[in-house]
Amino acid sequence: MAELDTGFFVRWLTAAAAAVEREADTLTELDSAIGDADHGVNMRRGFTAVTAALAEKPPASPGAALGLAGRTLVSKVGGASGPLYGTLLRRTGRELGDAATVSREDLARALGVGVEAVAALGGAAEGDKTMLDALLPAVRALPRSFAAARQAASEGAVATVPMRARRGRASYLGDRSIGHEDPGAASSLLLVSALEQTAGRGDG
Amino acid sequence: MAELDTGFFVRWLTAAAAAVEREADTLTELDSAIGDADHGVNMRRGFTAVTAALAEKPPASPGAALGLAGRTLVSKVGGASGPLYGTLLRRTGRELGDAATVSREDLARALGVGVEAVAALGGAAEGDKTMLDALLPAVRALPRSFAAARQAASEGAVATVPMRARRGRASYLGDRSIGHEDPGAASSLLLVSALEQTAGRGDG
Amino acid sequence: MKMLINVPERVVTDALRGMALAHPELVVDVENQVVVRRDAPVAGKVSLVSGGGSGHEPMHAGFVGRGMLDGACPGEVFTSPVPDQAVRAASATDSGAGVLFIVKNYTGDVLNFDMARELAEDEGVQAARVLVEDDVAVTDSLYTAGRRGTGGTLFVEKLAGAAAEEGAPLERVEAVARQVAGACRSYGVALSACSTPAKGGPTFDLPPGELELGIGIHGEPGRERRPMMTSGEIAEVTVDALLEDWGGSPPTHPVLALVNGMGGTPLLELYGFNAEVQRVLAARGVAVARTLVGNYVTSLDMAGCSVTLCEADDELVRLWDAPVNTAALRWGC
Amino acid sequence: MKMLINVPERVVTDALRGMALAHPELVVDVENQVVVRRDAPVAGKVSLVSGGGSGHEPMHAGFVGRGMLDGACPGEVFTSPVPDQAVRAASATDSGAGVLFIVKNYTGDVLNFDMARELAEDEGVQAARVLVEDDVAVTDSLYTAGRRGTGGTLFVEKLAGAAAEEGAPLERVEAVARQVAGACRSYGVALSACSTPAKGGPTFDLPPGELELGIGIHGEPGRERRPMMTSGEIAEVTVDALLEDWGGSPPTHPVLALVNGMGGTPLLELYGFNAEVQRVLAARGVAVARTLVGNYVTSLDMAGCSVTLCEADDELVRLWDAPVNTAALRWGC
Ligand SMILES: Nc1ncnc2c1ncn2[C@@H]1O[C@H](COP(=O)(O)OP(=O)(O)O)[C@@H](O)[C@H]1O
Ligand SMILES: Nc1ncnc2c1ncn2[C@@H]1O[C@H](COP(=O)(O)OP(=O)(O)O)[C@@H](O)[C@H]1O
Ligand SMILES: [Mg+2]
Ligand SMILES: [Mg+2]
Ligand SMILES: [Mg+2]
Ligand SMILES: [Mg+2]
Repeated sequence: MAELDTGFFVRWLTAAAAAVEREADTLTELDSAIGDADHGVNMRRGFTAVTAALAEKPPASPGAALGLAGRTLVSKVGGASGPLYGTLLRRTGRELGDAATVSREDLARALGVGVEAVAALGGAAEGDKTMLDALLPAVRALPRSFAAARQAASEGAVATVPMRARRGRASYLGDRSIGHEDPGAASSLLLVSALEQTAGRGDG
Repeated sequence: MAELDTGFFVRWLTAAAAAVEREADTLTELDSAIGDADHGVNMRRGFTAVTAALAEKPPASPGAALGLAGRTLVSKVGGASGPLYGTLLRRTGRELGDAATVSREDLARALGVGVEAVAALGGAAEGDKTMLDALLPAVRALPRSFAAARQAASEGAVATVPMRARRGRASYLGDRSIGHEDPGAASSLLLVSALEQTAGRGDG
Repeated sequence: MKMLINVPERVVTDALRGMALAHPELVVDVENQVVVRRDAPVAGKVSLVSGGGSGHEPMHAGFVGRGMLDGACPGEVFTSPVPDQAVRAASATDSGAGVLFIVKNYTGDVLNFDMARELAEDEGVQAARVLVEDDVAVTDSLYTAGRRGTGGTLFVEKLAGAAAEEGAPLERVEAVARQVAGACRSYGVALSACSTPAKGGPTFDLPPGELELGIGIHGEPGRERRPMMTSGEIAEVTVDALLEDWGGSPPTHPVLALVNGMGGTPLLELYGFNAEVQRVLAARGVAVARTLVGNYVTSLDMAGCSVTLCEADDELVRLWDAPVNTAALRWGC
Repeated sequence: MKMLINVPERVVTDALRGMALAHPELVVDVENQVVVRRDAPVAGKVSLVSGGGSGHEPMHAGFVGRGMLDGACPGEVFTSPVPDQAVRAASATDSGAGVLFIVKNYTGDVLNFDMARELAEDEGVQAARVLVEDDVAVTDSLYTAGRRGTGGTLFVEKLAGAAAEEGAPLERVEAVARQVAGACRSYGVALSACSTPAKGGPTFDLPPGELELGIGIHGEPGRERRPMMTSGEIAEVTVDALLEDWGGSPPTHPVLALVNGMGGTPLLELYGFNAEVQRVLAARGVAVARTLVGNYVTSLDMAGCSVTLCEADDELVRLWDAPVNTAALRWGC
């Protein structure tokens, strides 16, 4: 299997930014049902800044690319998703160290650490109707294939629909949070889909 | 022709109050198109108080009945219509003096003075799209018959529709006041109709 | 239209009860709808009394207190008060130095306050009157009821109030009020109609993509409708309407600026609008001495804004800075 | 939904520009979205810094000034600020006596301020944090993000601000803030949803004949919908929700009461609602020491209200009465 180089990570983050840009209104719409109607705007602001940062200071390694993206999200997004996605990417990047290329398995392991950091920071667990419900299954499936990860994220996002939210803003709604897809799970699916898409273009 | 006694005037004012109560929403609706949506509420507040005042201190003469009604309107209505209708009734009542009964001709003469006082107070003339456009024709026709007065008031009120307002709130709209009936002309018609109705019941 | 009320008929008296409970420094006569300073009458001081229809809160009752009004008489919603109310407010606050009625130029206000003035003088109160007619949207004074009194009222009440607080006699307070009334110009824009409790819904229809220029403060529609504009464009139209009325050339003295919300527009937007207003004023060469941003002269829940400019010499700026201590405007004390 | 804005992305920076122009007594860093007192850092004084998503104006930037906050960091609309903003506000106002971050309990606010606190301490700033979680509508703290911070924030900022202004050291200011946070309870009701600039329309659907009980201040829907009620009925539901949380028996000390508008409800209605709230409080045996009525902790143009009660011993009442001089709250100076 091909190793993933810095270019791959830059292309992944760029594809993620494009997906967020395209789906921003949908994310905001989802957040409007059970949150405060800003998730799409937040993600767009963050990923626009990520693209700019990557162009301005091209990173030297996969870990550096994720670190830069994570720091940028922390300093541009705010809200719950800023620190959470920021932590996800920073922590994953730190795990990758400064290796010039990494394998899919390396990435799966590092992402596992990143996702655990998100869980620790936000105090949420699987089933709480958050981004974790898409991220955790995706990370578990990633060792199999990029497609499996995307598939798992997709199922995870759909599975949030019948859940009752226990963390984040949606939790204030109690039972009324049931019946809506979690916006963070939806944006996580975008990131994982972008990963599959980038890999499918010949790097995975 | 029968002379009009105090009872007639009390019945007239009571019938007017009932008509205002019935049509309050319509008057407010008219005022909403070219004013500030309160004419029905104002008139209802005023005439409810008039009915109460007449019951509490039964007047001793036609002039006293109108005087009491006029003072009540001034102290309860506010807005433009309060002082204007209040002046109309007070001034008319003063003209009638303390005669125990008056003829239709006496009433027409006295109302003429009352309506002139309204014109002087508000600085409006016929054609300015105000209550005067119903009141002035009605007073001119009253010497002929109560029915003629009502007819004239009705035509006068309808005639305000194509007018451009030059006094009162509607004047701020300029040409956009065209095409709407003046609320004050509509309420004046109610008063004149109540007069005809009261007379028809056997006193006119 | 849902409202936080009990019944429409009691909206004003309910509000006065609630105001009394929040402001022990005011004496509120709920039944007669009169609000006066607790320390009134203030010995030797000219009293300022204003009033008008309710629905413009905090104006006028929120401007009662040291350095501004001595008394206010709120009428029913958008209905000028009856003469009795104004007479009571005058009698309760007159120290013998006389009373100045500050009247917004609406047919109803003028008629009722004129009656009040006569009645007050019958009671031995020396009473003067100043008319506020600052709304430049009413261009055709001959064929209308004349210019409406809107945001300029705040400046007349504040500046004349400061003069009165300093002990100026009635003629001087009246002169200041008249000077200020002459120095003020206002222009308002609505993004939505307001809903009155009596009507229970919007007082006019404003389609989604349009705004209404040159509105008054009584929920009455304005003179012109335009497709929706940006905050910057609205600032341009507004400032230019004001300056045109100054005769094309900017005022000689710096201005006091009021960037006022009509009630339903968030403060976040009003501050942003202020940035645009100040940008346009600067571009047109108008110096700004002081700026006040907020909901002061409102039209219930109407979304929109108005701008009032008051050309102010050093003395007027000094009077603006003078202490004021009311429910809605408070500084220096 | 029409708004008085240029483009949604610039709403907050436009507002900050406009605020700077209206308030020369504040230093506004528009680019970095930080507002601080002009005289900051005040020698020897503990600094109070707060912030949160924009859309709640005048909170927090309107509470910056003598006797209240030293700095504020407004995030995007309904989005908590990023750590950098809070760090900047802390650094700019720290006199060496330390900084207290006042944080409303929302996941985003907590996470970003926690990061900020770490970063500030790295820079050598002694930083403490107090959490405001006063919203009794959130009953099930175990299975939620915990109680939201709403109207109680005003009391924490005012009372801790007064203590800091008097020269209390960080531990004491923090203790006051914690006491106040524990003594506050809030409950909110929406008659309409608010519209965010980004969404351009209402954040939830509320049918004509219904209201939403137990709302937050971020345009998020509440926990329960009911047919529309009168002002008096809403006051009963609200006060009873608050008192139930006190354990059924009324607070021992008198309360400070905030009768707060969500932004789109006219002041006229808020005062009327206050009358009802005070009636219910009296009927339930709750003594009220002070009352504040107005739009202070808002949710853009949302129509509705919230009530916050803060149980206050003599010392807290004294701190409430202490001078405060900010854009939105001003007395005694
Ligand atoms: N404690 C948490 N742990 C994990 N994810 C969370 C947590 N709280 C919120 N989220 C995620 O964040 C998303 C909301 O992000 P966003 O709307 O940008 O922030 P905010 O809620 O501050 O407005 C939610 O849909 C959820 O997936
Ligand atoms: N100057 C005037 N002269 C005569 N009638 C007037 C004048 N101004 C207003 N009106 C009448 O008053 C009516 C409005 O009354 P109302 O709505 O109760 O008072 P307001 O205009 O103060 O709200 C108008 O429809 C008009 O007929
Ligand atoms: Mg959100
Ligand atoms: Mg009217
Ligand atoms: Mg009226
Ligand atoms: Mg948010």
